Amino acid sequence: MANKSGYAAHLRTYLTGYVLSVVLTIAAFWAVLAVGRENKSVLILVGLLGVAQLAVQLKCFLNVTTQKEGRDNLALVLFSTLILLIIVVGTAWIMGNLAVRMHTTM
Amino acid sequence: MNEYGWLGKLNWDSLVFSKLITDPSVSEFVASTAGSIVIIATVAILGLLTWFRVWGTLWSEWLTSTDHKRIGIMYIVFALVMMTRGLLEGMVMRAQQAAAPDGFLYADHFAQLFSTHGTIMIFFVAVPFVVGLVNYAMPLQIGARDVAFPVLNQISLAVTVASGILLMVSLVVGEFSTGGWSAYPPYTGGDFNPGVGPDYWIWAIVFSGAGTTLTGINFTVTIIKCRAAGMKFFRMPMFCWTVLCSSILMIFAMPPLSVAALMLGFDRYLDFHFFTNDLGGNMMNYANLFWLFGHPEVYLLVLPAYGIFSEVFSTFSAKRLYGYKSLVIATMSIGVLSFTVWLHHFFTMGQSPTINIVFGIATMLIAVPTGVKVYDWMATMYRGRIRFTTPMIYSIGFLILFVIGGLSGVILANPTVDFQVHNTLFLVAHFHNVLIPGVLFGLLAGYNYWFPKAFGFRLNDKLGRWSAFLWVLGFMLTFFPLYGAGLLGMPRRSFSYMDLTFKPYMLVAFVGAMVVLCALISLVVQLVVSLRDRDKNRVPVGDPWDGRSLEWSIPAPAPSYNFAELPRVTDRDEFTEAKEQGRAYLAPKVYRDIEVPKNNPLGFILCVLSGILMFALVWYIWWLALISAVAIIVAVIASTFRWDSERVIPASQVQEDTEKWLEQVKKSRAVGRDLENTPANVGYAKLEH
Amino acid sequence: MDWKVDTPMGFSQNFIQFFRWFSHFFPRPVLALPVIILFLLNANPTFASESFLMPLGPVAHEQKTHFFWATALTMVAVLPVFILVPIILFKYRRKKGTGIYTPKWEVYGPLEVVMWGVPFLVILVLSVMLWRATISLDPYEEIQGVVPPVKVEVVGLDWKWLFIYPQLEIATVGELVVPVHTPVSMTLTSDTVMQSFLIAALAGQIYVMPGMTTKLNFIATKLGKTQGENTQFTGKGFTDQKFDVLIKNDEDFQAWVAQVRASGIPLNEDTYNRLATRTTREEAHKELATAQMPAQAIYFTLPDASLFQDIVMRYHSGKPLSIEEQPGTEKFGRDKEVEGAQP
Amino acid sequence: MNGTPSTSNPSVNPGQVPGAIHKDPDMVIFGFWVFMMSDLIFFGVVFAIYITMIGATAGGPGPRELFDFGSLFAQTMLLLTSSLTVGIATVTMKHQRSQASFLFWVVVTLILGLGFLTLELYDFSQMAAQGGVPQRSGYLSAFFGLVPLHGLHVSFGCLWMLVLIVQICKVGMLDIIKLRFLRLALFWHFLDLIWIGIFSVVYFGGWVYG
Repeated sequence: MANKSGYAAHLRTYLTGYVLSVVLTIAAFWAVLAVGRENKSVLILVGLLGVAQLAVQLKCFLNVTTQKEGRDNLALVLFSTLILLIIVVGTAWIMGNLAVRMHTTM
Repeated sequence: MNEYGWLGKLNWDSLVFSKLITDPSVSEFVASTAGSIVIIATVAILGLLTWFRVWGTLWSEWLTSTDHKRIGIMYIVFALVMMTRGLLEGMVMRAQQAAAPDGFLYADHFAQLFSTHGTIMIFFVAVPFVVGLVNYAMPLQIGARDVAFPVLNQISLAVTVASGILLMVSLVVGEFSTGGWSAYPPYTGGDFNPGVGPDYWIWAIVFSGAGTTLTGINFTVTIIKCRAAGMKFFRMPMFCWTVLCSSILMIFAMPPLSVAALMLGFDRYLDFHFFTNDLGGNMMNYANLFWLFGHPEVYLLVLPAYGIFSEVFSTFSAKRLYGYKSLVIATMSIGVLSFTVWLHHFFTMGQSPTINIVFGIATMLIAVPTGVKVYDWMATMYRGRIRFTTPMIYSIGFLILFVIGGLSGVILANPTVDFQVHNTLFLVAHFHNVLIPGVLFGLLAGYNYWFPKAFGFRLNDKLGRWSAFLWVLGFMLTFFPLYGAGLLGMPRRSFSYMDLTFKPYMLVAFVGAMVVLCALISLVVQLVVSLRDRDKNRVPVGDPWDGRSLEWSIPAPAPSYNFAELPRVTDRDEFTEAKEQGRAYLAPKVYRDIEVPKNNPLGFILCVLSGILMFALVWYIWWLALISAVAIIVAVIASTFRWDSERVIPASQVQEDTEKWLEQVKKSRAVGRDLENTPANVGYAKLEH
Repeated sequence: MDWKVDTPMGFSQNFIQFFRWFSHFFPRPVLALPVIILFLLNANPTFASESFLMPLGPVAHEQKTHFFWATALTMVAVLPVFILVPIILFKYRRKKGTGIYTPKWEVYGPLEVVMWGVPFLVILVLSVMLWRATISLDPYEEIQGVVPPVKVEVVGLDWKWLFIYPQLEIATVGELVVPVHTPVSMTLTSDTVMQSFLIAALAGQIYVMPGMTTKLNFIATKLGKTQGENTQFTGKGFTDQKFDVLIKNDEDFQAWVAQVRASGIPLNEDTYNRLATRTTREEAHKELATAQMPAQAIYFTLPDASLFQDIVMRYHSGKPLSIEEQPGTEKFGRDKEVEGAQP
Repeated sequence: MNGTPSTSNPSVNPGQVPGAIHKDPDMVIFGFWVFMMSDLIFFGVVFAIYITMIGATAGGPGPRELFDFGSLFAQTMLLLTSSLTVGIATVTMKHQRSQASFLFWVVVTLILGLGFLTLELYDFSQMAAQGGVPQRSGYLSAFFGLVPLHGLHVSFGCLWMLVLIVQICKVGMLDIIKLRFLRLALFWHFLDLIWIGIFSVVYFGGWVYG
């Protein structure tokens, strides 16, 4: 435990996070530029890489953990994500549907 | 944007009075009267303050105070002032519709009335009243010394009040928006409404919205992190649960509103195309954003009122709250569900039936936990000993009337029916039915309930009950006819109508509005009479109602540090348990120094500066806007250079206060509930069971 | 409410006592108020026919039925409150109440089940109803009739509605005439701000927005006359934005079409621009109508069948529209007048 | 309040002080988290608007014409690296290394942040030169409603950092300043999280679908 809370260990956490983030970022850029805009499913890959990077940064930079002392933060982040998803997915669904239903005669 | 001079759009014609001179009509006369009232009242208040030489006290005790109790009281005073204006506007609108088709107002004037009425009642009456009561009562109920961030609390009040003042200014200079409280573009966009009206709306909403968000953060952190020792979540009074849920709604529901208002502002000021007709703008996005906020907002307001009702039913039935866990679950599920129903405000926009079905069913689902709450309150009274005090009359009125509002809500949740009654007076009747009995009655009940704690004396109960009856009656007379008129197809926001079928409904509604006016007057009379008789009705011991939660365990009015010794909680009805086990009114074992936050002028400074900023933005006075914006940043940065923000209340002072109070307790006679509203009640409750 | 209901609490013998106690809360004049209100509401017994409570077609009829069913079903959860609250208040009032007192009683399992269960069941049943009705009444769904539908293109203007019959090459303002037992298929848009189109006796409302089209389908099954309107506030002419809806049999409908063709003025660009300025129907009538047209309506012939498309596409040109080019703004009509284009 | 670092969690600094509730570090940090989540929703709503407006280019220039992925990559790296340096500064502070080394890492972060802003502004000016101004279309309005909003947050963070540097030079590492820095670090990391959303959704999403 002492090993995990030293200066070096903390630095290592940040460096690990950084290296992983850089790799994930480059992967995302590479994927888009290599595949191009013709194949829209590349966005799924970009999305997965983005989510992975979010997770890495939350863990390594923002120190969101499942440990007891960070439970409040974790609960907060999860709840916020839920609301965020409701809002963003709901909006995209509704407005997408409306766009289709309003321009069909054109 | 350089087409205006150094005073922007502002000139002599902006004054409401110059319109009366150029066009001496009844409508302009009414507008000028309103403007005059604002000016005269301002001058009168400033004059009185100077006359009684209370500026110093006002500054040091109130305007710079960081005490949550004082901030709460200031919020409530602000809300009551705004409520007076909002109600009077309601009366004028009722008079106009009762007089139709020969009304006395111009269409645009009527439109300003319904826009300000809605904006004020939601953002500057309901919200600050709720926030004020929460500010006062919640930290006391959880056994805390203050809210988590006292200066932030002050800032929230500051920007809310500044926005309210901006709305008052709009009565005198320029005109307000005519687009309703929801301000749908493109009608409120720059192309169709080039005046200053929508700008007034935008800035008032953005700033007060920011204040509300910060309040939500403050309350949430207070409840999660500042509870007294032993107060587990499931030992919190019901009111605190509802406040927690409501604060979470403030945090997550206000941003969509701010975004919507700001985007509308970008369209108007910088020629963006979020909601314009041309170049790919999409006004449907606005409706979507506005109601993403709008629906949670309703629960943001009504949940704390539910909390107050829970306290009131339990206290005045002298019984534990029935179904505590059910109520908690119901509250929390309402909180989450309220984020999943926003589309029901625009069922008729043309989306596919699947979407309407999903949101319709989600909407109806909210009726389940709400229904559970109603039954729980009934079960709380069941096998109790019910006292018909003022808060209780409000609560019973609420119980019956709110069920009707819920009924019309379930009806409106059906897209099929909504296609017919959307945008009609049926809808108006429904949301007033929810907001008046649901929110306002709760707030007035809370006002009567906690008043003795805040000021040390009881309000006159007889006048209070009269007031409550008048509210109930006035509400029913005003809004039940609107259900009928709505079903017959009368659109909302009609300043006139040719179909005389509606006339009798409007006449009854007008009578109702007059009763509501009487109710408002009776509130003032109650306050004045109670002030006059205050010496007879003092409750220094602090427990006038045989209360059940911690706020009743301290003197009235509460000391600035709230608790001489922070309590240790062992039960849900902590104070009742303490009284029964003889743990109440004990001296602390040891007195300690208490640190409280120092007074801080930041709130007041930000109030003034943000007021100026908003006014400058509304009138395109760019230099002034820039200066005040920079000044705001400088003021905030400067305040971070205050290293020493605490003030210590010495243990000796705490000891002296407490011993004096305990002495008083010993001298006082405990009274039974039959003498609750007599001078014999000094706030020392006799154990009756 | 009828207080003579015999409750399990042995309540009937206390009826008078209860009523006295209950009315004690209200001063005498208040008790007289219901009578006054009933009197007032009956003063004008002719109900307007523009409500879905007096439907002229199956869509509004189904909406009405649904309204009553939803109300009735919700009553299952609501009525207990109305009945039990006064009884509880009476029985457990502090001063003279006769009920027992259990200050610590706070939860009872079976009661919890009922409290959650009953509302849930009600909502469950209502949800099924809602589901079916919403799908069957989708305003976009064309109604299958014996004859093909009449197509009507609706344009919301400040402050009147323009009805274009593309198949018949006519257009009207202020009067919508539809043949009975024939489905009507509407496509709607707005050439100003957002509005909401409602013919209560025939179908529910639908929003109309510039640059976008919505749809509304209905069928009239009774001959008669009703009114339609805009329910979304749009400024000072808002309350005048109504129109008559006439439901005629085939013969009369054909006669009406002939009349419109005979007396209508051509709806060309110039006429349309004059119509689209901020005027009420009455003002527009004064400006455009001829003596052959009825007092409430303006009739047009339709030289260009793509008018509706043009109106929708106005907002999709990819070029910014100045205020002068957008109907419904203050400047749209005025500048034209200033230029002196009209004699 | 004692400034001893938490043992297991490098950015949260719990420690109770009776009496002075509003100085409880755990509470202050949690409060800031709540604020960030509110801000997250703010961003989320603007993201949602952007998504609905990807098609609304109204004949004006779109992502295909306007986006410069080279510059985007540079911005991303600058911001990501600044997230690392602000983290190193946090660790330096936690373990009570010298004030100079702490300040060094803060200044590096500030420079990286300013570099990011410079590149971003350059990008916007390039877009404007090709007619990509927010007044051109609903799509561009949405773009300029979102990306500069993030930029504004970064500017605010830079200002905050500047004020903190001044304060540290003036009064040294008071506990209250440490607490402020912890919040700034959280804020800075949070902005990097938002940036992940921006390059994935706004740039890549816009480019593929626009």
